[in-house]
Amino acid sequence: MLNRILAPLSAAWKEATDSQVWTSIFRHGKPVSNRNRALVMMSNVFLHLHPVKSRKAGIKLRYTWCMGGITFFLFLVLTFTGLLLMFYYRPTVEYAYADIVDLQEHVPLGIMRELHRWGAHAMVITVWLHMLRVFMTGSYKPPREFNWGIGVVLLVLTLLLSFTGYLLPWDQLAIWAIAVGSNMARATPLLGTEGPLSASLTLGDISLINAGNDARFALLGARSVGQPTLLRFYVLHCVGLPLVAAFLMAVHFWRVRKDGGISGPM
Amino acid sequence: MIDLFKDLVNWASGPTVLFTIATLGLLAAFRFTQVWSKTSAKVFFAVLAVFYTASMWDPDFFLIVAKPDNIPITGVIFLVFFFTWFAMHQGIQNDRRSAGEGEVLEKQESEKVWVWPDLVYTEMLAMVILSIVLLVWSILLAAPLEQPANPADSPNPSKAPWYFLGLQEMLVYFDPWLAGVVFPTLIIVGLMAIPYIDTNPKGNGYFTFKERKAEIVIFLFGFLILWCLLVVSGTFLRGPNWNFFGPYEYWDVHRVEPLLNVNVSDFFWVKLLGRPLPTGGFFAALMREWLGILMVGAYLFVLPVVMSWPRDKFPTGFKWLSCHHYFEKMGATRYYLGVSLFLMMMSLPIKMYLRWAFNLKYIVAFPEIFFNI
Amino acid sequence: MSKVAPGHAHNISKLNVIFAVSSVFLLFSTLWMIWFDYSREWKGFQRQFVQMERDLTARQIQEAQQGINQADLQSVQAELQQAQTALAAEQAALEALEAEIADLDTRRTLADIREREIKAVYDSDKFYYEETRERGTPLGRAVSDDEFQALETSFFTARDVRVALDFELTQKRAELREQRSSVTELAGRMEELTQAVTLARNKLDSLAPSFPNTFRNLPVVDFIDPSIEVRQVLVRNVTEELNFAQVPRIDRCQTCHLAIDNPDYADAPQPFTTHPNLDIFVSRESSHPVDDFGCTSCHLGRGRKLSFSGATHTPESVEEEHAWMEQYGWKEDHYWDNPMYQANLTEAGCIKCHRDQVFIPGAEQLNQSRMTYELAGCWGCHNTTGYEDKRNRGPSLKRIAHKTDRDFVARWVRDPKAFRQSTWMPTFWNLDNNPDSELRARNDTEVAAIVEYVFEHSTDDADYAAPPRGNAARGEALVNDIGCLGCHLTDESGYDQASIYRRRGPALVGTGTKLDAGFVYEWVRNPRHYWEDTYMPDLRLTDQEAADITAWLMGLESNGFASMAVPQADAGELDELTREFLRTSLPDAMAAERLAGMSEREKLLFSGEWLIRRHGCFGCHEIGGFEDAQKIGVDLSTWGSKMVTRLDFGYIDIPHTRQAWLEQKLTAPRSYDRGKVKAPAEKLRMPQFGFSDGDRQHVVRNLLGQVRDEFPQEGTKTLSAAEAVAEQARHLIHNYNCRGCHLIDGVGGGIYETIEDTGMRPPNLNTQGSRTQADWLYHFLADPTEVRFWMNVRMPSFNFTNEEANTLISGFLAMDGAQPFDEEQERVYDRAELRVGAQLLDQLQCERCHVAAAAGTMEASQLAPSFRLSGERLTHDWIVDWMLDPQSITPGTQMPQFWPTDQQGNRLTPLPDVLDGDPMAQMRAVASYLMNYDR
Amino acid sequence: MPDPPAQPAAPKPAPRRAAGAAKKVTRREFPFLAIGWGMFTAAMAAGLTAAGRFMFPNVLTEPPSTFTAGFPDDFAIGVVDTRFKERYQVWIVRDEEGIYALSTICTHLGCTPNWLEAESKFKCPCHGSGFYASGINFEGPAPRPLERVGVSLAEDGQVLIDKSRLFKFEAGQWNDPASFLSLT
Repeated sequence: MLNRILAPLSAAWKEATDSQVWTSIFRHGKPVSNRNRALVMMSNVFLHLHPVKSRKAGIKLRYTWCMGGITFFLFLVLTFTGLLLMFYYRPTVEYAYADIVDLQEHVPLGIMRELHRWGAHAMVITVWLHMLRVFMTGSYKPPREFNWGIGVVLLVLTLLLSFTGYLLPWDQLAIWAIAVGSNMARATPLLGTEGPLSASLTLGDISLINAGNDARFALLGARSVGQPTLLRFYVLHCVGLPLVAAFLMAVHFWRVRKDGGISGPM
Repeated sequence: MIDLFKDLVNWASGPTVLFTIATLGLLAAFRFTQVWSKTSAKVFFAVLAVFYTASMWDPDFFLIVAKPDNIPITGVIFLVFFFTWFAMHQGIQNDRRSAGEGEVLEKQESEKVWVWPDLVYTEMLAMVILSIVLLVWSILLAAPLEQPANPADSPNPSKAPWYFLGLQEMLVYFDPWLAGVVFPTLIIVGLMAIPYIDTNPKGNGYFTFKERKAEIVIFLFGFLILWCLLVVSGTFLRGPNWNFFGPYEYWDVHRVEPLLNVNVSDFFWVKLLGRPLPTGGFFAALMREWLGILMVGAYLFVLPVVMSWPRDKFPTGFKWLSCHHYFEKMGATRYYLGVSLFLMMMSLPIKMYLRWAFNLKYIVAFPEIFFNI
Repeated sequence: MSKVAPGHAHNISKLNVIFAVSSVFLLFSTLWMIWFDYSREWKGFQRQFVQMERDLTARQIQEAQQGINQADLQSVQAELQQAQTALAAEQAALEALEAEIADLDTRRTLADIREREIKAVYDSDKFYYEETRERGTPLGRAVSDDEFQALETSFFTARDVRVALDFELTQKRAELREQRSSVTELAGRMEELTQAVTLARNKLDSLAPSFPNTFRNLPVVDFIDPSIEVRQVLVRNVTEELNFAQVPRIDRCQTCHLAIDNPDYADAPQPFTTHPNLDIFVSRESSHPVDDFGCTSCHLGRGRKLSFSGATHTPESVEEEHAWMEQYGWKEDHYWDNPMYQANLTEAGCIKCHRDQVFIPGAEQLNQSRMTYELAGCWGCHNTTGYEDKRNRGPSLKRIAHKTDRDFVARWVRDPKAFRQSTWMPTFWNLDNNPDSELRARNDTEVAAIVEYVFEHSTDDADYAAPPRGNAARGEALVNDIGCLGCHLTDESGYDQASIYRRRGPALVGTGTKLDAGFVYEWVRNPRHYWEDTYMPDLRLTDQEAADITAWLMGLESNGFASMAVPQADAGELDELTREFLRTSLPDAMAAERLAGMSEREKLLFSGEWLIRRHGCFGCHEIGGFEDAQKIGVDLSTWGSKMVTRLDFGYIDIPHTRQAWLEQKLTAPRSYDRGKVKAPAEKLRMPQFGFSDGDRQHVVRNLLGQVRDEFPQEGTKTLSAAEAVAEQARHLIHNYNCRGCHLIDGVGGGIYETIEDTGMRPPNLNTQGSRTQADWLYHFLADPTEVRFWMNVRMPSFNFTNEEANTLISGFLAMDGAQPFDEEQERVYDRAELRVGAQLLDQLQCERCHVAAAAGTMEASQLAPSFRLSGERLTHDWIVDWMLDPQSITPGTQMPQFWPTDQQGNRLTPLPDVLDGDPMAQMRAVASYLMNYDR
Repeated sequence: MPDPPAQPAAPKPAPRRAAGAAKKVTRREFPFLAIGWGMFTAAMAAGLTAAGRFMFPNVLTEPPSTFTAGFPDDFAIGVVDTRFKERYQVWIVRDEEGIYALSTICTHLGCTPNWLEAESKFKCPCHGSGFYASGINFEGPAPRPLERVGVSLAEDGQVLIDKSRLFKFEAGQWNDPASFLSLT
């Protein structure tokens, strides 16, 4: 009786998958044969991130813990939820806090904010664990030194992304976390007003490094955390850093493949 | 009985005690590798879980740990412990295998297999599970939102985001320019430099411990103790006025700690010679800080050279200081770079112990030009 | 040429050339971009200003150098020398003292460190001690009682040691300071003498063209600490209206107007000229500090723009416009609705905050503008805020039949200016859209209809009796002397140059041809009998005087006007008119039928009523049957904010700005109908006022100021209690035209231009509130008595109501901040003081001028009111103030200052022996004596 | 036919320079290439500098940094005036010699200390730094005394505070006349 139902369905499916539309999209048949398995990997722009065949140990979870994959997945989730939040959040001193409250209270699926925030914390953790795995399996050794360097830069970018995002709700937690963080920039040697040796940089009676142009000013865009800072962090968080991170991730994935795929004993 | 246990835990989580126990514990674990077995892991996690859930009944503990932004740190504790154990466990098993006559696990399974569907499938499952975790976490726990920002009213304590609390904890011991700018840059540069300093070809692509003991010990000490432990203690154990509070203590704003930190120059001039600090121009300042400058200079510039001497040059008690074989293996530039980075890293625990032992504030103090170490 | 290597598509060497050339242009355009962003118009002005500052400071140094009197400097230097040598003598003692201080200092620092250490532990243990005592549970550390006690004592002893050392140290230091005090004090004085020079010299150095000063303003590096930078004011409470969004105002005008608040640049060329009267505007202590008001709140324009034409400056004249075009590349900014007021119209900006003030002290131009707008009667047809509850502008027509005859009214209404050039009455006919060349007959018919209606609805009680015979010559003399010229002109040449207050009443020209003799006689004796709420006062004329004046007035004929043709109604036009008005409510057939049934007179009355409703005559005149008619004009309360796109420029070629449209409208109101085909009902109805240039500018200034902006409460002027009382009094002063004769708040005195002899002019009412006693003033206003007997001008009786009089008196008191009514009665005088007063009076020979009756050859300006009146008229304090400084109260008075002040400001006395030479006591004695003169 | 699956190239320690002799740069082409690349890098450098300059705003819409705080005799000797702390973040203190004004920004990490009248000291809630009324730090992690702000006499005799000028004790700037108003 079952196949009386299934038969027309599978016929319809066969009909559909032979149509010109389908075949123009998918260059491969059902990936049951080895040839199709190879084709499916190579013809799909996303899947061709992975090689067609790879060392068995390298695929096992117990080796890679899938930390890199999870971090990348979280990055995609954050980009998606972040984009949605941008439809409701206005980065101005008057509206920022109110918009966050609105997201909590009445914006449909306002939970996007929670997803974004916890996703961000999760991504920071998984990035550290990814570093731990790469170090413990010695995968930074040649020929993968450069890729390890790219990885460290990506780690810093993740922390910066999280740091700039932290200010956007514009509540006490946010402004004082950033105030403490940015006050450290004031102490940069040579470039911060309260850094060592910066007082010696003078020209005539003009002190070259002052509160109006030092490293902290470049970070905040003003002398104290205020509207310019909120805007500057908003632009960095939503556009500046994600683009750079995405760009470096592309390089990172590319170098994983070019330096010999997942590391394994020689 | 419970109070006794609580007092014990409060005492044990003091910055000095916690740091020492953790460091010694880690070094012991490296020494007696059987600690990394499955059973001991199970026991350790059971104890940790019981301690954690039991402590939830203490209102003060719950108040701090259950703060929405502190949940990820509980996650950090469990995840970091688990994955460190997991890596070390596999490493030691591989060591046992290669010690015998077999090969490391990764060598045995080095044949090529189809990626589709295996890897892609596991990745999709990972994504699904992660989505579940995220969704449940978001449903159960609302994102924090305190009062609107008020630049005039600073909360007590005001903390940086949790992943920077390691740096903020360092601020207690070092001046902002060191703790906030120089050390973070060194961490980043140091991390990137690891592949170029570590010339040991072995251990590439498989878990091991025996073949890369020095690198793992240094890295894990830096990562677990100097980063994760400081993050955890900065989040849970640092309260108002950045005073230390045990996990079961109420964050009382009025608590006063005797802060009588003294500089090396104070020690030498005031305590030793009973004379006030020399004041006046540049040379007076140099005269004031001569001892501190000497100590720092020796530590940073003289010590690396001394460490490169062969073992026989050292008196019996200090044999461990010699890193001559590294000097040979790595070549001069790599050696000096590596050792000075290592010394910079070790300056943090050293400064911590100096602070706890002698209430030392600055070794070298030139407040006029904001240059204090 | 194109040698393409095999296996290549292009000739690489050619590409290299292209690459080289394009890279050069790339670099050039990038640098050009940086330069383009850097070179801004306002930077030129700032560099110019730095140069001017240098010259000014150099000049100030010169002046400061001359300013130092060398003698003082020498003496101080000498003293300093001596003090230094004296000090050098006990050098040894000083050194010992200094050594002792150094030792004390060390011991003190050590004690301080010791105290700090114990205090830290003490504070901490105090916390734990409290915890253990209160909560019993030892948190961290248990601290027992005696342990804490011991700690406390050790802490307090350590503190004692440090405090003792502290005390001793401050003693010693004070002693040292004492030793050196003479030297430091002299050095301070010398420094003070030369301070002006040193300050100016430092300023000059900071402006000197050194490398750091040029480096800091170079492109790219001018973020470090530039001296050439944008200067702006962030104004919170005077917001900017961005169409339903109130935005805090940011004005960057000071970026070019750098010396706007610096008095040294009063005569510098624009844009560096100082702002006029800094006591009212811009400076920190003025009532409009720039930090709280900015610039565009009064001047309008675009505060945020930094270019000359971007800020929408408005040229005052065509020549200035051309000058600006060529100098600054000025062009009218089409995309900004509120361009800056013209410089001379800026006071229009005051209205939006001072909305409910009829007289704004300090805004002379605006006060005149608001008065011109009122006298012209614009508010009769156009509703305007601030002009709501006004009495009708024109005389009432309800009893016109007795005042004048039909022919005169017809000719007058047809062309008022022909009869009296300075009249405010506008012309309705022979304008752009109803020129006599085409519509003479229709215009005459309309006039005839209106006159018919008005006379029909005028009351018809008995005519006036003929007046007694009067002597015209004496009449003319009377008019010129007793004060009629305060409100009326007699010769109309250059009438708009005369004081605005003298154009309040109609010019006394051609009254013979206009008025009925009997009416004039009755009107001059008691104007209210004809029109009860007229402001024309009663000059208490005797019958003979009234007759003389009537005779003179009736003698004034204007024959040219009398000989003009009287407009007659034309039957055909009248039918046309009546049918037109009938058709507004009836279909053609019925209208024609109704028309046929109407008599000639009915047609005149019917169309007359419609014409009055169309032309809006009831806006200014009270006409029977139109008591509750609505004003025909559009509301002008917010005309200043009207969108330029809403103005119909028609076929007139003028710049599309609000001001230009208004000036054209006032010059030729109906010119916007030119070239348009309109039915009579649709034609523009605004009459031709024939404004002179000055009057037109006044109306423009007032209308441009009527804007819609609302500011938050703290941005607008809120009257204090005293100011509110003064404001009510000012309303009365304005309505009754007191400024026609008197000077109030330093403004007015219209009649002064007709009286050369200053002594004969009505008094200046400055400090009137504190000058006279309230009771005396009340009775004087009700029934004026003679104070200055030698004057011809008479104080008229205005028949103030009780409430009006009190408002006036409390208003004058509020203006001077004086206390009302009370303190005169209970002042007690002792006889000795009065005797001294009398003696002083004789010695100073006061009564040579203060005489009771005219004495021989004295000039009018030398005469002064007799002392008999001062007892119940003046107040004691005012007499003292008057004697202190007469010129400050009445500038130009002949009253000498008996007690002058010397350069340092202390008071001298001509009679040192009296009351042991104390000038104030002497003045008080004189004042007391005067207060009891007649007792 | 898609080319065969890419074999992971055996990882060679250092990639050798590509085979085949590179075309030697002829004497004729060198100037163009030199100019080309020279100008191009200069243009890129100028562009980046301009972008860097972009990040430093010329105008900051901050409230005015100077304000008048009443007449000298409104301040009693020996009293720390906290009326201006909320709005201007400044304490004004008068002692025997004259008036000086302290910025309320804690020198440790920028928090805002409070004036404790009872203990006559400034106490920072963030990390417990303590300062005397003179601004000198005596307890807690604060490395330096509180900074003084510019104080002078305005033309109208009022005390004029200029917050844009800061004076540090440890740099000896407290004897700069602009850092205090002497009223001896």
